[in-house]
Amino acid sequence: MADQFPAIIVLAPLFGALIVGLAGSRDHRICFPVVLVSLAVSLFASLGVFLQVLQSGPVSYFMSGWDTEKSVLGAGIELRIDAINGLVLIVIAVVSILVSIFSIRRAGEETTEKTPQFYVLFLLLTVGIFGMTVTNDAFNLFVLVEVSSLTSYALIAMGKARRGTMAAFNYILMGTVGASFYLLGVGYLYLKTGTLNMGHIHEVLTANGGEIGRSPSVMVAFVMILVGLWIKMAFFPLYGWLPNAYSYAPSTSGCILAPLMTKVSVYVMIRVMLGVFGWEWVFGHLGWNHAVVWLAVIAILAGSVLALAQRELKKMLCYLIVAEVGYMVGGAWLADSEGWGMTGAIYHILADAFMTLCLFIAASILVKRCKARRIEDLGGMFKKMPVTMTGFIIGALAMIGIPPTCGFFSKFYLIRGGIESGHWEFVAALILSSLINAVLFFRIFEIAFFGNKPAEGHGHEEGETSEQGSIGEQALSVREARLSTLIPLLVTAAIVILLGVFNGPVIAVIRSAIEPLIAVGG
Amino acid sequence: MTDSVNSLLPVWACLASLLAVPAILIFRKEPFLREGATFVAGLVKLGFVIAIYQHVKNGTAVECVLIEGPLPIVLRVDALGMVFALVASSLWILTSLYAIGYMRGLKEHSQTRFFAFFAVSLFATLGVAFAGNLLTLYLFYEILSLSTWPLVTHHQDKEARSGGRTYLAHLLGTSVAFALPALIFTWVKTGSEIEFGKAILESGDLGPWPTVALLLAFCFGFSKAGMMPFHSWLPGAMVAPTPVSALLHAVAVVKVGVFCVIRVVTEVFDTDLLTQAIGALSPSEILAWVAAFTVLVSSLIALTQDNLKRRLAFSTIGQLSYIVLGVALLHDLAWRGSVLHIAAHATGKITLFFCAGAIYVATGKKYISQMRGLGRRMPITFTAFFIGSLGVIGLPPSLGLISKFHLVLGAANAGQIALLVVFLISTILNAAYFLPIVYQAFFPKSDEVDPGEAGAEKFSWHSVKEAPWACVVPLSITALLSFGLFFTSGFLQELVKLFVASH
Amino acid sequence: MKWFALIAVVITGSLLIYGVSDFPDWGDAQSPANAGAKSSTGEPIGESVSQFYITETGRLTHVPNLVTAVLADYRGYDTMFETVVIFAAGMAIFAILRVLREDKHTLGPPAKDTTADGDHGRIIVGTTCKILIPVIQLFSLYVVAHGHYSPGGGFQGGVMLGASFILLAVAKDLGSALTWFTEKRFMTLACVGILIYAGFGLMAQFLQRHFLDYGVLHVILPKTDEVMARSHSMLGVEIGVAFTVTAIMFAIYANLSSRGELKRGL
Amino acid sequence: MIPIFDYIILIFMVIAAIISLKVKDLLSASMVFGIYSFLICLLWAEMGAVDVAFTEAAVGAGVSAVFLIATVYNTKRRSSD
Amino acid sequence: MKEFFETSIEPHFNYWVYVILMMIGLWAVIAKNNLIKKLIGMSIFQTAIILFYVSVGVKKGSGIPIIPKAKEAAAGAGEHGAAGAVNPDLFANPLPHVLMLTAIVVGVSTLGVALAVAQQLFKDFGTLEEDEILEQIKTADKASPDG
Repeated sequence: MADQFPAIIVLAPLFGALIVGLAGSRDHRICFPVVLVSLAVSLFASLGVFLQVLQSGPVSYFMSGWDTEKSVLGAGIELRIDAINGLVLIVIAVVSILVSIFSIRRAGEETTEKTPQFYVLFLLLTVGIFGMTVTNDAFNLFVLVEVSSLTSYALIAMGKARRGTMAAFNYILMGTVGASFYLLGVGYLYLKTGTLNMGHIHEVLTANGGEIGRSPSVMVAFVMILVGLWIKMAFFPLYGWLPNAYSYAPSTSGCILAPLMTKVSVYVMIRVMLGVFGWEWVFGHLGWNHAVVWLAVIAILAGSVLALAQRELKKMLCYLIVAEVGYMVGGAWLADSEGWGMTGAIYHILADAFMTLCLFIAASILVKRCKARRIEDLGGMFKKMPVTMTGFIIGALAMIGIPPTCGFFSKFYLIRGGIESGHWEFVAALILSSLINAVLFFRIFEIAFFGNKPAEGHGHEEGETSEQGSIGEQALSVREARLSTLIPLLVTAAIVILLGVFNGPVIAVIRSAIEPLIAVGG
Repeated sequence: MTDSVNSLLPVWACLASLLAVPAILIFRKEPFLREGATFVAGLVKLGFVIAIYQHVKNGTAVECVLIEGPLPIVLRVDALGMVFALVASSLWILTSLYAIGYMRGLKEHSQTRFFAFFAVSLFATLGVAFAGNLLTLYLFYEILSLSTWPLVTHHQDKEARSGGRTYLAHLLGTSVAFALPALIFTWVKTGSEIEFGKAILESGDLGPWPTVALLLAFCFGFSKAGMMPFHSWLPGAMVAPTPVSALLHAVAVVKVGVFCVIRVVTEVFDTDLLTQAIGALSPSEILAWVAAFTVLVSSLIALTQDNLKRRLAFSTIGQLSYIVLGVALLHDLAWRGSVLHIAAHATGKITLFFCAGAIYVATGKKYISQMRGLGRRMPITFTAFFIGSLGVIGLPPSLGLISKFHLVLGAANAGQIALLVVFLISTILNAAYFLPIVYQAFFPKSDEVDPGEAGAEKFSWHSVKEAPWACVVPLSITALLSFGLFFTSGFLQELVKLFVASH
Repeated sequence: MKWFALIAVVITGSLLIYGVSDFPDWGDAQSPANAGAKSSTGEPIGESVSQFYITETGRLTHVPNLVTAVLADYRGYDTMFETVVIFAAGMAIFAILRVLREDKHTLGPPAKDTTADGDHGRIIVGTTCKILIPVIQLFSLYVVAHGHYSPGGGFQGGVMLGASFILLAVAKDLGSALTWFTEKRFMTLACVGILIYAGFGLMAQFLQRHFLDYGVLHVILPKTDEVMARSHSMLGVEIGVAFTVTAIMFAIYANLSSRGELKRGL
Repeated sequence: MIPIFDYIILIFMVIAAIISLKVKDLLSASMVFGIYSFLICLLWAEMGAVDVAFTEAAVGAGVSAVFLIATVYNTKRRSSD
Repeated sequence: MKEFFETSIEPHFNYWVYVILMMIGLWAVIAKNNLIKKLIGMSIFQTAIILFYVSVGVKKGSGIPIIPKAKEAAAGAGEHGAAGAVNPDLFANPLPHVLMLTAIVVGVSTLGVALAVAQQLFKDFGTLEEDEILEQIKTADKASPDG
């Protein structure tokens, strides 16, 4: 059983999707339990395989049994799990379970009788994301990228907002071009190395003093793969599809896509950088780290500033995602000799997934409950929806980087990387974006606390009887959200804090995983 | 170096007030139980602090590692933290008592929220006092900034909004922009070493200019200390209800700022680093002159303020810089004076704020020019005000005398005559902006005992009585405390000696 | 936009051409892709996957068509997800386009040429289709089943089978194609197809092997050894693929041509 | 293998691609796209990739073109570019 | 002339054409205004990549990657002497073909979904010209930012 875990992680949601597809349309009520059970199985398997990795190092699983004894390396498809993607897997499983709980009633309301299809797509999306994370085959990665992309196009276009449909169309074009670039890059690599297995490619590229690695087409391959992934993760100049797509999608879709898609793409980029090309090749031979870090700096600043210009809550969050992607890409490219930037970037993948989830769930509740799409509509929300706002605050504080949330610690390690590698512009950008985030979120808190137009002169009211206050202009009928949406919100908020407080062990795991990768390059 | 024992006591001392929050929320419909919870928590907290004191007075630090790892979270109580913890936890009880009287007297809204965040901010204050490394210090510092924001903006009106904005923009902005990079830089520079207990940055680690930059980044980053030019949040935060102002300006927030500065100067930098020469000055002297500038300018501004609370606010800015200045002198006696001044200023200033609040509750007056003759109607309040101002000016009989005496001696022994003069001038200024208030309150010219300007509402002096007992009792106690500590300051001095000896 | 496009095209194009400049010659049998990577001294680095496929497939799987063997066995995991992509596309189109309730906003029927002339043409087309469709379907089944020996397999056969239904819908109308091939049926068929595929993999797992390791299925398949079990299982998964592809191709067409109403098509 | 045959197909493919993007009538564009797919399918058969050619014939020249036509039929036939 | 052709053009001609096709597709995706045209461009873009992959797997003078039982024996006996061994140079590389089967299928799936979205857009906006759609969105933005 235990040796099948790597396959089960991916297969459990797949079978779940099939069951929902077969039986869901007969009775919508079976959808949710199936989703939950299959994701729980995935989570269990991820935890199991993660423990194996911690005990005995990276785990390989050869699909169809074509391992190196029976055949040559790369004949079959290999799944490979090390400590880093073990962590990412757990995050994906937890996030998707939380979102599925969030969607219990939401999905039905937002998808008008297409609930089973929604859940099929939802599960296939997780299949794609899990698959992208575990696979060690460059082409298989492409197929799974397409699984996740196709489902996310549909999840976005399912919404009723017509702007969401247009955004989905742009996303299809951009996403397809991105995936095609990736495919092309893999093709160039295949042409030069004759294999698709990531480990094998790395072996070929570094063999004999890295002579094959120095050829121009390998460089072009890297650029193509990188650009393809940058489109997928909405890195700065290529982010155009993201804000509208995520903000006008149905809230359940937005909640699963925003935390996972960009982060997993970043993970894939890191995996390609370290696992396929290798530290030495990327930072030693290519040596573009300065340019990319500058690009990341621009991404961070542009994302933050554009977020500042938004009047709609969800769009603002989407631009923050663009900034956060800049954090991660920049961190991964800092190339300080001890890999602190890389550590920070990987930790930020985990942290940002939960931060984003927290904010998106809270924002979805607010948008739905009080029809408050714009920030100005949030007046008096602290009074009306204290629990939701608590979740929102925790997510926001994590975004700003206030201890003890995880956002603080990831920033901490990223800044350390920036200092050690001498990229002061990156440090400055991180701090500036923290400040901008602070302005952004406190603008919201202020509105939520004071109401849109604060009362002239404070009221000394009759004790507790007028606890409701005179601040809100909204109808007082707005009440706290329902439990099925609050539970995931609060759990996420708790994770945001716990992940921050217990960053030590997580960082230790990440460090132990990336130290050998750095050492190989020297 | 002192010994240390492992104990969970610091954790409980911190948590005592945090655990009161659920109780406060549960009893939101029962004001008596709610405030009861606050009190119980306060007493429990004080009890824990005193229990820790039993260890600390023998020169043993109490330590508790909450989270291990490259970024550990550690609580560690030494003598310096103890002084601050004693001040904060004892004054919290009085402030709560006062808050009850004040809030009920004015029938304020959202009292539950008020008490809840009050408790949270005390949790954070003790956290800062007990922080065992820079990261923990920063963590609780930020929690404090955030948890006091709803208190500052309690009134939820326009004024509160702009005051709150200034407040957060300064505190959060500077801490993220200066303190955080400085913290991370220190962490990187020393290879993940941020524990307090010995100097984090040893001599030779940094050149003179980076030292200055780092020192100023820390000191401006912890802008709760109110050093110019990052001081303007303090007067802005005056929009808060008076108990909050008392808490902010006397106990928790500003003292946390100077406490952080003391920690940084004494624990982060080796003395050698701070005395490297840059031209004619050394890093510590640069800090000292920034502080001296703040002292003088803020005292002068205070003279011109008519709003009592604003005058108190500028006075606070000056007094805080005394403490910073004392620390920057890098002399044993001056350090002792600085730490003692935390306690001295806390008791004195809290009395003054309580009085200002009591006057407002009783009469609705905010401006000094309107208070002529009021002392005859509210004798207890104004007597307390007098005692409090003695403490802040540094006249006998008050703890302020002892602390200022040490500061001045320290300046003299350190050979900084110019700074000595600054101390003296500012003391005169202090007297100049406090004593006339008292004088006018008790000895008004007869024609001035008249209602305010034309058009103002009719105001009868004869109906004025003392504020409710819940206001008057605490301010009497703090006044007595300020007075009494002059005679019984022995235990504080012992602690301070321990602190100085450990460096 | 045009300028931006021009810049993007020029930059990408020149980059790609730059990469091309150091490609091995077209059709070189000894290129790394075809014969494995070699160092400058001619030492092979690792073994060549392609050569392994060509030389060993006959022995290991007993399937002459290498493409089918690689598709359904060596890279069977890929192919399963390829099927999942199709399935996802079908679900996606249903989710986006399908109109479940009568919606007032839908536009009227497309302007359709219903003159006698059109009807006249319809008879010829209809008759041709009546003859042609069974032939196509028969051939597509052959393609599916004979994928081991000749070009073809689940995808090609499935697409053709789906196309035959599309042809029926084009020739008569969508409604008559849907009378037999109802939405419920084709959606179920799509699920069943992947279920068959993944089921083969799962069976191997139950027999203590890795996912999709068909060799072990000789335990349950009668009269087979490891090699023949692979060959037979490949046929099984190809049938699964064909099911899904057939169903989804038709589903996509049905939704696209009727704007999701599934009433009348083109 | 006749290289010249290869080249002719390749050149025709480029021409077909350009035409299908230039024609303003979307129905014709779809048809030309079908022709393009058919050409590419010929090319692959000639390169020895029979399975790919077979698939492209069924998918590219057949189903894709039908999908395009179905959409064009349900929307607008004219395009501005 | 012939020599020039064989040394300079022939070795990479396929690759050049694939780049040209790909750029045509990319141009259309970015610059065309009509959404259907964009999708046709996208398909051309994808087929160009398929062309590239298939070109990679070509071996001059090789046959299709199907090894009939009889031929297998003959090939083995003729070239290597060891019975059953196959000369890999005689058969085209099957791996790119497999990969491209997948890519074709992915391409048609994407096209299908994209067309569905395009139809949905036509339902919402009544047009498939990008500039008109953006214009409508802009107008709606001014009226009310929701939806």
